[in-house]
Amino acid sequence: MARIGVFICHCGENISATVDVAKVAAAAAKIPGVVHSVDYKYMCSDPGQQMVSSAIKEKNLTGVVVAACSPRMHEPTFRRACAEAGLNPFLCEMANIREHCSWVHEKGEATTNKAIDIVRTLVAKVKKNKALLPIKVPVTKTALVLGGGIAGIQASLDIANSGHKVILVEKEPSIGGHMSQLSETFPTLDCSQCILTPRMVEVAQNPNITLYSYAELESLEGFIGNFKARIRKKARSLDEKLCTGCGLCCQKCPTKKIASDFDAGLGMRPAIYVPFPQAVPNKPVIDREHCTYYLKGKCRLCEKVCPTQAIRFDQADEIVEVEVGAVVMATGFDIKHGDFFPEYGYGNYRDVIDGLQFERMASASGPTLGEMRRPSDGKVPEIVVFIACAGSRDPAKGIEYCSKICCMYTAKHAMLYRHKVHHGKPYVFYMDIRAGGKMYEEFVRRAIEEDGVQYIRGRVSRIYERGGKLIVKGADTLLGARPMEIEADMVVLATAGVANPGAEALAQKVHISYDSHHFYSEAHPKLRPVETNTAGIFLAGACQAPKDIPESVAQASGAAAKVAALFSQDELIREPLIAVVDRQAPPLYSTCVGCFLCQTSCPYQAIEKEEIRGRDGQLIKTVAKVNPGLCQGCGTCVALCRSKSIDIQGFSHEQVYAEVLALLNRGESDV
Amino acid sequence: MSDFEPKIVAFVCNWCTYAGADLTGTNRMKYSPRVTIIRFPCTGRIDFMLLLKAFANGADGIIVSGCHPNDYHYSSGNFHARRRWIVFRGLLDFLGIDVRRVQFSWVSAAEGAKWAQLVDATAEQIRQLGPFSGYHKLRGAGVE
Amino acid sequence: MSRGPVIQHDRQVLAERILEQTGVDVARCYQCGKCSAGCPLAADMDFPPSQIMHLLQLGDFPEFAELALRSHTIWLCLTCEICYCRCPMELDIPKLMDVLRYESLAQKKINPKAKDIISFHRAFLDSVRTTGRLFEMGQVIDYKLRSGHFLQDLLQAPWMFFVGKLHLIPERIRDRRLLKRMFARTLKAREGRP
Amino acid sequence: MKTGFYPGCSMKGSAREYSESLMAVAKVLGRELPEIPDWNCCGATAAHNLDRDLALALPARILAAAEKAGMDEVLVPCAACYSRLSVTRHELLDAKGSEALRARISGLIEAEYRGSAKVVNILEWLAGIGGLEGLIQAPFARKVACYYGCLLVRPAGIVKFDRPEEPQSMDRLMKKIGAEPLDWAFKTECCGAGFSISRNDLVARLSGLILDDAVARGAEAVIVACPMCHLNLDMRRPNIEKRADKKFRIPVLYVTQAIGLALGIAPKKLGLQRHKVTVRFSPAVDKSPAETLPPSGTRPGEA
Ligand SMILES: Cc1cc2nc3c(=O)[nH]c(=O)nc-3n(C[C@H](O)[C@H](O)[C@H](O)COP(=O)(O)OP(=O)(O)OC[C@H]3O[C@@H](n4cnc5c(N)ncnc54)[C@H](O)[C@@H]3O)c2cc1C
Ligand SMILES: Cc1cc2nc3c(=O)[nH]c(=O)nc-3n(C[C@H](O)[C@H](O)[C@H](O)COP(=O)(O)OP(=O)(O)OC[C@H]3O[C@@H](n4cnc5c(N)ncnc54)[C@H](O)[C@@H]3O)c2cc1C
Ligand code: SF4
Ligand code: SF4
Ligand code: SF4
Ligand code: SF4
Ligand code: SF4
Ligand code: SF4
Ligand code: SF4
Ligand code: SF4
Repeated sequence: MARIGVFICHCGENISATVDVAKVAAAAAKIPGVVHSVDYKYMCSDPGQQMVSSAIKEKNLTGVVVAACSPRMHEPTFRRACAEAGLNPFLCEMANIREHCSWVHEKGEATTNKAIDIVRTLVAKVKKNKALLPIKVPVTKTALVLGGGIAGIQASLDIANSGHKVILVEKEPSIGGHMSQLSETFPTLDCSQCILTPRMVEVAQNPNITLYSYAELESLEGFIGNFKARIRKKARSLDEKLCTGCGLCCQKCPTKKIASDFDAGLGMRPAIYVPFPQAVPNKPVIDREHCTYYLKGKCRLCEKVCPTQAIRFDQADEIVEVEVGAVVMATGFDIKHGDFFPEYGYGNYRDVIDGLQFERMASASGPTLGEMRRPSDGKVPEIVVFIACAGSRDPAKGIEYCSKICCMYTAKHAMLYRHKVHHGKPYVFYMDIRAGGKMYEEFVRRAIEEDGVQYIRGRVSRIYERGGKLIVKGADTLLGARPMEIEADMVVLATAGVANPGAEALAQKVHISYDSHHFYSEAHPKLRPVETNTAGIFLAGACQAPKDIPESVAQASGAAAKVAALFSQDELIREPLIAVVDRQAPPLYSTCVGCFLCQTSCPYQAIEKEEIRGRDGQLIKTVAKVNPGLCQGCGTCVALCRSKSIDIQGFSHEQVYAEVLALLNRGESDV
Repeated sequence: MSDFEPKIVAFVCNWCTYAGADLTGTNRMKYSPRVTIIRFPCTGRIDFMLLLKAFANGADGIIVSGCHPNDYHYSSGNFHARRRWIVFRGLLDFLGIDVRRVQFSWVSAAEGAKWAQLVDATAEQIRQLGPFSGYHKLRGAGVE
Repeated sequence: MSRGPVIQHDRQVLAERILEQTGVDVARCYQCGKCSAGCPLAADMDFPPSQIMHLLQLGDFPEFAELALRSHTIWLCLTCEICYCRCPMELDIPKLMDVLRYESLAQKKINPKAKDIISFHRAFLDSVRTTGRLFEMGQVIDYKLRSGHFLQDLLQAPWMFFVGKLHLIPERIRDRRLLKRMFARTLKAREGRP
Repeated sequence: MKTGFYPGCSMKGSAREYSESLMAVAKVLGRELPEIPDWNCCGATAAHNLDRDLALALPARILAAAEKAGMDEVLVPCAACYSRLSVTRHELLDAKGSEALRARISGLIEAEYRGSAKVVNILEWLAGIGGLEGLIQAPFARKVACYYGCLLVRPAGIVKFDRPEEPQSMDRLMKKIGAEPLDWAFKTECCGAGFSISRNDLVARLSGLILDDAVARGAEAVIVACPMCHLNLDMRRPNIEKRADKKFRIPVLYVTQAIGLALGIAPKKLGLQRHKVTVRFSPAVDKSPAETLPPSGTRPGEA
């Protein structure tokens, strides 16, 4: 038999000014099951809370309703008070008679009656409440960082330096990401490699970080604090422990003419290669698609020259299984290459290059050793046209969003070009200059004012080649949209920043949401920018949207802080307001019919299949089961289940139906 | 009919509309006392049998309100609610309940004023529609 | 008008009519200028296509829409479709130009420089109206009478005749009455001319 | 599958040789091309410049006539007519609000337009004919600049044929007959279209740019698939040369004329003598100008 205590608060005069609290207390006392009903000036004060706990003890209460302010305000306070008095905190409910009643209605009978309705509703609910235990989940204090660009590097270092283990997975042979390809970086023009390589080395040396390069995530299962990841270590075709990174094999490999991805196709590399000299780890891989041995069965020159006999032609991919408590997605972005733009020649003209190619050309360690040499004939380009928004802000041929970084790197490119070719003429076609950032606008102005970069406001209509020149047809909308032509030696397209080709598949693998462009979605665009909607998985860098280095690093540190906060607990405690599928005694076991409608509706993939087997091990039925680590208690599944087999603790069918009935059947006897 | 005072039940989600209604209170905006709120984790939790149950027990009108579609606490539950609402409208019609008796809306945690307007507009609407008298039929139809 | 264009709200602006008739929403144009950069005749136009778009965007200033209707541009536009093909917003400018031409004709706001072009179009359609097909010889003569350019091209004609390209007698289709009715219900009804 | 033929006005007049060469080629290929009965002018630029309903009604009447004659597709060799017919078909069948429009236009043409007949252009039609290579008598071994003009490939959403920049279909066709199609920049730039008479100053400039590039790249001929393009590039040659202040000797051939030569058809049957710019090609295998016709402008032809 229920023994409910009702405590009505005056909130100074906040409630009592419009609600007749004494009348409410009297009415509450008459509700069947209510054994104690009082009103008091400030329920949340110490003496108020004291009243609640002593009543629990003295009257053996089985449930408590505090009629006061919003539960969003003081529910934790009163639940704590109940717990201290030995009553399960989930047997305490609040009736909101302040925000939803006394503050919003005039003084009068109707308002008092509404307050009584609210109290009656919550009393009906609390009678159906069940004692719930908070859910405790253990936390594995190792983080998995996917992607070793600057964002992944920063996140790994921050987590490792806060004393936790990190497993960093990078799909390329070396970490470094796009930043390692850059020449100098805006807005300070410091050399990218110079600031990046120390960080890369730190990663290699930090005892808390395990680096799996040339590796990819195979699968991820589990939930916050308790993920299981399988990582595929692709075969490097050599024994990393034996290899000293001497580079002899790379020098001697006869297959030398493979377009280097790292050099954005402008340079060549051998079949056994290290992407760039400062690579971490500085160990080569054999590119099996191009190596003569794998193609024709002959060569093995690298094996012969290797002083440590490290080459392993028959090495197979290896799967490593790890347990981690949190995941940081830092897989970065990609840019569109020139071949998507019909009017700019579908990528046919060798001297129409993209931004990354320009970076490699400008880089002192690049294929031209930092000299401006156009790809077709190696001539120094005298006139260079830069085209901003190439494929960005272009729903017809590219993407509708602004890629954010290209205005800045275009200004940088034009500037670097002028620094290297003093008599050269750089022109930039632009639509708007987006330079919102510390020292960014000043940087662009410097390009214009000090380095003489000519900005022309308009979008280029077409590029074609004639007599070794590129004819760029544009218009200046600030001069009456008059068409104009520039005979350029080289054109640099600031092509759109887009998601990695594999981004969607990876998101599905780890169950995080992504937008229509396959960038990963943050949990809230303003207030939870480094979290995903899946608890325990965080975001860093350009995998969320195109970003520059400062932003990528800031977000990476933010994600690392979130991971460190998670790892500061041994166990996670969560409110048990989650879904459960009913379980009954045999022979029924559960009313669940196994339709799994709930599974398809759950936004968090929290519903699993469970096989119920008899003692002989024979399958009796397959029913739904909620993973308490994943369920967020949204209740979508509950509304969909036709057999009413799944219910949500704290908002159960029984509870909400009791509420509705109590609310509407004023004065009628209890249900 | 002028002194008819409707009974309206509001099913609202905890994260947006409940908080929005709190804000209405904090700002001391006044609205009709004919509406009483029942709190849910999300509008996706609301199954429509519950709404029918409310009608069968004498509710004259119902408000269902949750987060704005893009601003949602649980990534897709309110879309589910929205989709089910379309089916439910048909069902209401079939049962002879005027669909105007159910208000489906979005009120965010910041929209205190919108909540007050929504309540008043609904109360006025229901007042004009008059008391819901079809619940005996509903009970006959097995909803009870 | 010393104050410059004045805002006039609460009137149905040209841009809205264009949206209704063609589905082209001028508000989507973000003035990139790519259309003007590729238009073969932009240099000859008083307002290159991107500027026509902008004139229509500022629909609250009726003077600007008026400039578009009175422009030479709308008659110079060749319907070459280059602008539409390359517009990042996929705005069908040539289709929009059609509507501007119809409005310009209907409101009698034809740019004086476009007289020849329109004379040519009229001569062409007159030929079609009477014979059902284009009678090139007849049309050229008709055009010359309308435009007053008697000498231009005259040297060309005997050569065409000799190589078999010009006929002296028009080809006529059978159902010419239908053609007449079609013209009567469309162009003629609108222009109010015989 | 019954393919009808819509010649359009110019193929009966100023572009006679286009139709002559098409018929000669069709004969060798064994295709029949019955004309649409009692066809009318499509209205060309003039109609859509002056009246929308008329601009739709004229082509709709043509298409309705083809439907009535049981034609499943209509070959429209003139690119300008092709564009008008394609646009009309799109507006009346696929565009927003097409149903009401279709009813209105059907009323104007006093016949129901259903949209059963497809519209195909010359390149599509030729590409659909297999075995052309096997019929080649004398490969047309010339460097050619394939000029598509505006209306064969644009607007891409309506014609849905080839790609709008740097199209390839004519190039492929030319390769089949032994020619060497060049990469050049003016494949789809506008020649001045319908301004041949009213603004021939503009035509002279735009067409001049096209010829200039073709010549600079070493083309021996410009190949076209549109009477308007031909008119502007060939017949307007004096104006072009005057404006550019230089001579362009490069001939302009219809795609069907080039194919005809490769199929061994006599130049006269292909109407080569009707060009303003003398064509010195012959079906001979060697490249020397074997059968030299006197400059066409000076010789009376058969009217
Ligand atoms: C041309 C150009 C010039 C630029 N110039 C500047 C500049 O001057 N200043 C500036 O601040 N910013 C500049 N940027 C922006 C800068 O490159 C980015 O901000 C930065 O690289 C983002 O870092 P990231 O780690 O998020 O992504 P990335 O650098 O893209 O790194 C992602 C890493 O993840 C790896 N990876 C991808 N998928 C997987 C997977 N499935 N599993 C494991 N690993 C994976 C990749 O191999 C890569 O190593 C420029 C960008 C471009 C394109
Ligand atoms: C007109 C306008 C519109 C905007 N609209 C948007 C928008 O729509 N979306 C958006 O994302 N952003 C918007 N912003 C930007 C947004 O306001 C800022 O990004 C955000 O407020 C920054 O938060 P903050 O905490 O860093 O700084 P602040 O909001 O400035 O907070 C700083 C706090 O520190 C306190 N403080 C200052 N000095 C001291 C001191 N010495 N000791 C103790 N306390 C101190 C201040 O009192 C203040 O409470 C807008 C900004 C403006 C001006
Ligand atoms: S030669 Fe051997 S040790 Fe040296 S880099 Fe190559 S594999 Fe490593
Ligand atoms: S076996 Fe392959 S990687 Fe080794 S040297 Fe030969 S080609 Fe190079
Ligand atoms: S950052 Fe600049 S160049 Fe890049 S898409 Fe945005 S506006 Fe265009
Ligand atoms: S200062 Fe503000 S308004 Fe001006 S460009 Fe920058 S962000 Fe835009
Ligand atoms: S819980 Fe309900 S919805 Fe889920 S599988 Fe079982 S019966 Fe189906
Ligand atoms: S309550 Fe929500 S999160 Fe939990 S199992 Fe149901 S649908 Fe999934
Ligand atoms: S190309 Fe399109 S978006 Fe750009 S100015 Fe022209 S109409 Fe506007
Ligand atoms: S369609 Fe008209 S406006 Fe557009 S590019 Fe051609 S001529 Fe210019």
